Amino acid sequence: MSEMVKMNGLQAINAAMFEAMEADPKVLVLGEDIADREGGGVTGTMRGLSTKFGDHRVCTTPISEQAIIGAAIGVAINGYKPVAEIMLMNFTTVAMDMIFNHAAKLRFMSGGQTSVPLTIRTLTGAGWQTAGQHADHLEGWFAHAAGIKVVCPSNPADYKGLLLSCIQDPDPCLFVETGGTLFVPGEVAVDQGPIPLGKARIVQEGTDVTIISYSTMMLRCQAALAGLAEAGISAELIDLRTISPWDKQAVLDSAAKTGRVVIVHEAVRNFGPGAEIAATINEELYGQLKGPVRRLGGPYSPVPFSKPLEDAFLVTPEQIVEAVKGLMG
Amino acid sequence: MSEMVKMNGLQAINAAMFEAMEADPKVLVLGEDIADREGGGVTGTMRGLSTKFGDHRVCTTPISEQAIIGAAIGVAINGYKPVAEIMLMNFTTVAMDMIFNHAAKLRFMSGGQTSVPLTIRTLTGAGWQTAGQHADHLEGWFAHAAGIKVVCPSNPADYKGLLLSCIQDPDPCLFVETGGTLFVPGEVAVDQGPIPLGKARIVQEGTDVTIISYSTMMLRCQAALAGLAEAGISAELIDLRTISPWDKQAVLDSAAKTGRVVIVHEAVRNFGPGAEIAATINEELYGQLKGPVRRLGGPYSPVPFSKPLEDAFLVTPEQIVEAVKGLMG
Amino acid sequence: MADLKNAPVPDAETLVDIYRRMIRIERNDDAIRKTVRLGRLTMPYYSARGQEVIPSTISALLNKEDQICTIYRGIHDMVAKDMPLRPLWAEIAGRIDGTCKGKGGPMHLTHPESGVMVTTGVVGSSMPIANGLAWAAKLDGSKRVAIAYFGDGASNIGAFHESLNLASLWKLPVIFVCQNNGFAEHTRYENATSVDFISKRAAGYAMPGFTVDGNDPVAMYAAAHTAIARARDGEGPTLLECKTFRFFGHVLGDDDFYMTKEEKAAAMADDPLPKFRAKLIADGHATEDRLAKMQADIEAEIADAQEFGLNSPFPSADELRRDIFAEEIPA
Amino acid sequence: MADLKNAPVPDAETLVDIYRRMIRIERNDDAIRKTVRLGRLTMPYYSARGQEVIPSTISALLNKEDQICTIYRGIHDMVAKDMPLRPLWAEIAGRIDGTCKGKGGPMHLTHPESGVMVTTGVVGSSMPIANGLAWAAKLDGSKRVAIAYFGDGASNIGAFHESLNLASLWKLPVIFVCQNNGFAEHTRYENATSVDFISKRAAGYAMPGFTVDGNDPVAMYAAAHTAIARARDGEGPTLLECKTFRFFGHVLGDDDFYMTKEEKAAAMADDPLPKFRAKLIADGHATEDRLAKMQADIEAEIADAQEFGLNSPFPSADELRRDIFAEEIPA
Ligand SMILES: Cc1ncc(C[n+]2csc(CCOP(=O)(O)OP(=O)(O)O)c2C)c(N)n1
Ligand SMILES: Cc1ncc(C[n+]2csc(CCOP(=O)(O)OP(=O)(O)O)c2C)c(N)n1
Ligand SMILES: [Mg+2]
Ligand SMILES: [Mg+2]
Repeated sequence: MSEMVKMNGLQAINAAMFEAMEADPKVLVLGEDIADREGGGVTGTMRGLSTKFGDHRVCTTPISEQAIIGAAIGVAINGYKPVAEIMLMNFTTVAMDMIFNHAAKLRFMSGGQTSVPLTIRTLTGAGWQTAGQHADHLEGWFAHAAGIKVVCPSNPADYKGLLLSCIQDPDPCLFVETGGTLFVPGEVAVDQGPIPLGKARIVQEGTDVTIISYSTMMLRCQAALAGLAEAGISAELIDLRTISPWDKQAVLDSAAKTGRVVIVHEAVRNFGPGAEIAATINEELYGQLKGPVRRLGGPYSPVPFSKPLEDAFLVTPEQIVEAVKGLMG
Repeated sequence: MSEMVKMNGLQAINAAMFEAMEADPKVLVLGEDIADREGGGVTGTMRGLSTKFGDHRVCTTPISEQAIIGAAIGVAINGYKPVAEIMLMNFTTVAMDMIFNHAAKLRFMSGGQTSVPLTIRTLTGAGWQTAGQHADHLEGWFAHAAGIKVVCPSNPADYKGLLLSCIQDPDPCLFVETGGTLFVPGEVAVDQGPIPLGKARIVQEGTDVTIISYSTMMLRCQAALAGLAEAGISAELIDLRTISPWDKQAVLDSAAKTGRVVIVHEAVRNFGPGAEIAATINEELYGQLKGPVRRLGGPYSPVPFSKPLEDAFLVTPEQIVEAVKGLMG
Repeated sequence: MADLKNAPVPDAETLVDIYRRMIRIERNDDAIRKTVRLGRLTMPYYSARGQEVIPSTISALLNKEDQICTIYRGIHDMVAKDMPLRPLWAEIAGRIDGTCKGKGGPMHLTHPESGVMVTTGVVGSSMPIANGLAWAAKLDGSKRVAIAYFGDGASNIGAFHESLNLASLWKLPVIFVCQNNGFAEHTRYENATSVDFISKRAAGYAMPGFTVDGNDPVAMYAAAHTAIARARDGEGPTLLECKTFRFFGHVLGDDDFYMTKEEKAAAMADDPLPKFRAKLIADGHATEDRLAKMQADIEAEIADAQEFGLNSPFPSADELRRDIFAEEIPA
Repeated sequence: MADLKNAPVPDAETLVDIYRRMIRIERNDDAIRKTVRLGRLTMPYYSARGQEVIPSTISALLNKEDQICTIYRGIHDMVAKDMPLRPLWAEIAGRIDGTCKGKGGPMHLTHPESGVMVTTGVVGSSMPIANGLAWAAKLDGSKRVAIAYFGDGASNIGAFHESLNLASLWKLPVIFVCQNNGFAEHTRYENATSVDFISKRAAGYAMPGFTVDGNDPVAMYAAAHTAIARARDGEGPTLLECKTFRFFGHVLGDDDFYMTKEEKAAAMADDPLPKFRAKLIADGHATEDRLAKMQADIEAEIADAQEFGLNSPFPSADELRRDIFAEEIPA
């Protein structure tokens, strides 16, 4: 095993960017406030890049999300590998035409003549009292859109490895960073390389129940593990890591083994990503389950400002334990 | 029973608009090409309104979807009831910030002080060889967004009744018109009034299987009924009509009765609206079903141009019959 | 097109009224910053300290029923518009007595009674909605006007363009007020904006556009008066670019590394508030006593509001099912 | 800033080359319209008949490696850019030998070899992407330029604004070519656009902007030459508003009720094609024979392309799993 270093998600992203830009002169960065003059991005993840690689490769933009993604698409078609930042996931809405109608579709609509090796980094997540327009989890929308991959890391090693893969990927990837996971330190191999997209990670093996999650909710699932162990429940915890395409095989194998499934995400539960996973498990493993697939997600509500409401908006480890216990019957 | 007249969806929408504007001077219309000078909308559904109610109530706009929805929101907050047209559903992407971050959330974010009684009419659907940017079914996105209702009529009576309800509704509604249903004539009561939102319609009662659909796919489900009857299968067909909030009770009652469910929509199957319905049925009726809930939807692909590909993109009545037969075992 | 040459000059009482609004903004901002720093308010805070003149002068020209649509950096706009401070404080503290029951918070403060119709956290999004407010004013046959407040950075986003075009075309009674503080988060004006004066963009919509010193109440009065009069007279919208500076960076805690010490110091030295106060007294428009009394009253109002807000109860979790739609979402 | 006073005048061979492109566009458009009317092509068709001069003149000034981003009404732009007609016809017929294997169709024709990089069906969306094409040219250290084609209606959407600002700021080698045909679908220019000349908007981005007669090859040449030279010299973008007219309405089958008979007749009478042909001959730049031969060759090319396209096989359903991503989606 290679040497490990401790870093948080911010540092892992920064490390991935340095490596990717060093390895491939075609890798570019653009977004609001991302040059060093502006601090290397609001969370500092791009810090040092413009100084090292120059203002022509690391470009601070106006607040013009359509122009950002448009420029990234055009440059990508010409063989560059832009990493574009949309500061927060809610602001993908102003660039949605560029992302959905263009980036995701140009390969198909051109019959494979053009491709858009674009990585869109964006940040989201409740818990910071930023209220209704700064914290939504919209990965389900993008997963419903053919032609764009959706990647949701939960820990520093994945932040690094998955970002490297997104950048190398020949197709558009949405890379979702979350306030709940970015600041949490973890062990990362010094030589951490790309982690394949579309592959889930079994965080803990178990035999009684499969818990499926990603992003910040992974941490809450992990926090629930002790309570489950205490109750004598052997839980298998899966970090999806990629939402689209998601790792059906890993999920079905685990669900077939345990017979019980709880899916947990921060996105609103209604018509959320968990529905696809639940529907697929039910369809593929009909008759083999020991109970209904349970989904925990955000209530049908915008993200509230008030702290107690925001707390109530988020699924808690206790609720996860409860849901699992409910299944054990 | 009241007198019936034959009309198609276009005429039904037009009739609803005339009635709504006559009944309530607060009802306004805005969108591209919608005044009579421009032909009353690309499909002519707004024809006659500007002549009758004046250019101050029926306003043709520039091609500025953000400005259209923004103006509609602002006027709605002040007590008007705008009916805004986004010509095609794919163009909702350029207005997505206004729709999702604002129209849908202002009531909540203002603690109920303001409301946005806005109806957004839009058109979509494959089958016209308009290719990748003019035919997507994105109702699943909006159903995942708290604060906006999503209405998907499939026949002239519903076009009229549901549009009347959307206009009267105190909250934003997305009213989805489809090329596959708009031109099909049907019987509409001369005094057809509002049809409640959130209520499904049982189109045909049956005991062996529940087929759930909406919009254009309803017609294909209806086309499948003969084949099913021939095969001796008693199918219950449900038209959801409203996707969000959807009629859980009607669906669960029917599914509990038949024990078998097939969900059919034109939207891409992956992470599509059918997933929520399937997941919910599985969760609520665990152990009571006679087979897995099946979902038929668009493949994970942009809408293709070429006719044979476009045909292959759409679920056929034959595939519906097949899916049901598969469930009958 | 309109010009500012013959614009009226504010009289003494108007000037004092502008000052009153400014000091109410500043005292309130100071109290919020202190409370945030003490950890008794847990919100992200975008102080507008330094930008007081703009909304204070505009609000002195507005009626209660005139409406504004503002942004995350907008509490000064609301206070200027005479929004009561008790529900404001309860809101930023996330309490049930807040204007929005604690659901919206500082970035979405709303108070229709004061004409504060929408507060948005999305850059540029105040403008399309303000058009709708103005459209309603026109349909109502009223003389009401709508104000869209936004920043210099927001002038580069698509919504700006669509909104100005539509407003001009429909001759809407709306004033687009760009509070140009020279920075968008950490990005300097010239690194994001291709034109030297945002007001030049107005010509692209056949709309009058003015660049004014947003820290000078007399210059602001001339421009705002002209724009508001135009709007009330049915002549349509105006773009006002008001040059100013923000003293506390983008968000509280931001360390200002992206500007030089000198420019910051120069801006702070040019603080419009003490300057205007001194001028009011020097010109004989108000006595030291009157202004001191005014300030004391305002401080008492703020102390009361703070007390009220921080002691109001939190909303219950049921509120997550309310105000999504008119009808409550079933549990 | 640039002006057109000293712009060069096209020589005889250039004029003939512009004409060749125009007649190739027109003959091809005619063939498409006939084939659609016969029901042998089933696509929605947005004819650009009448707008030939604009891309023909521009393309006469472009190199093969220069890139364009165009729109649903863009087949004239592609034909002008020397896109081969066989794969074009196969594409609009939805066949596997089409440039896009039949997947994109007329609104998304793409042919990188000819520099046709993106064709979009969303109004305004050519501009942001063209910026990226130009950015790549700059990063490559090449002298390549990018053209963004769009309509007058598109100048009112947000993407226009964001794109022009960014292009000016980054001094991108892009030319924004607005083909102002006076209508957006059925909406007249003045009912959607607040300013009399779209080119006036350029000033809002410190960018040169010109309004030219888009039906006059000499005027077009002066403007296009100036803009392209500026771009190649690293001086940044230009906005060209080219006034023209579309003879077959918005989409084939549209009945033109939204314009007066007189204006339509006047525009048709002013058809740039026969006018330019007559002038070439009158000025002694080309003989009647040469132009007739040219036209015959083009007609033969079109007949061959049509034959090829309509006889190419349809793609198989497997194509729905290809080109979503680089790797095929498993069945
Ligand atoms: C569409 C969008 N993009 C990005 C952001 C993040 N953001 C918040 S404030 C801000 C800077 C805005 O600057 P300006 O318009 O000048 O207003 P100021 O903050 O200076 O008052 C940015 C980029 C946002 N809120 N919305
Ligand atoms: C964002 C968006 N809104 C609406 C439409 C529908 N639409 C297609 S073409 C068109 C008119 C465009 O007019 P203009 O830009 O002048 O180009 P022209 O068709 O005249 O060449 C409209 C409204 C669209 N394609 N995209
Ligand atoms: Mg600013
Ligand atoms: Mg046009």
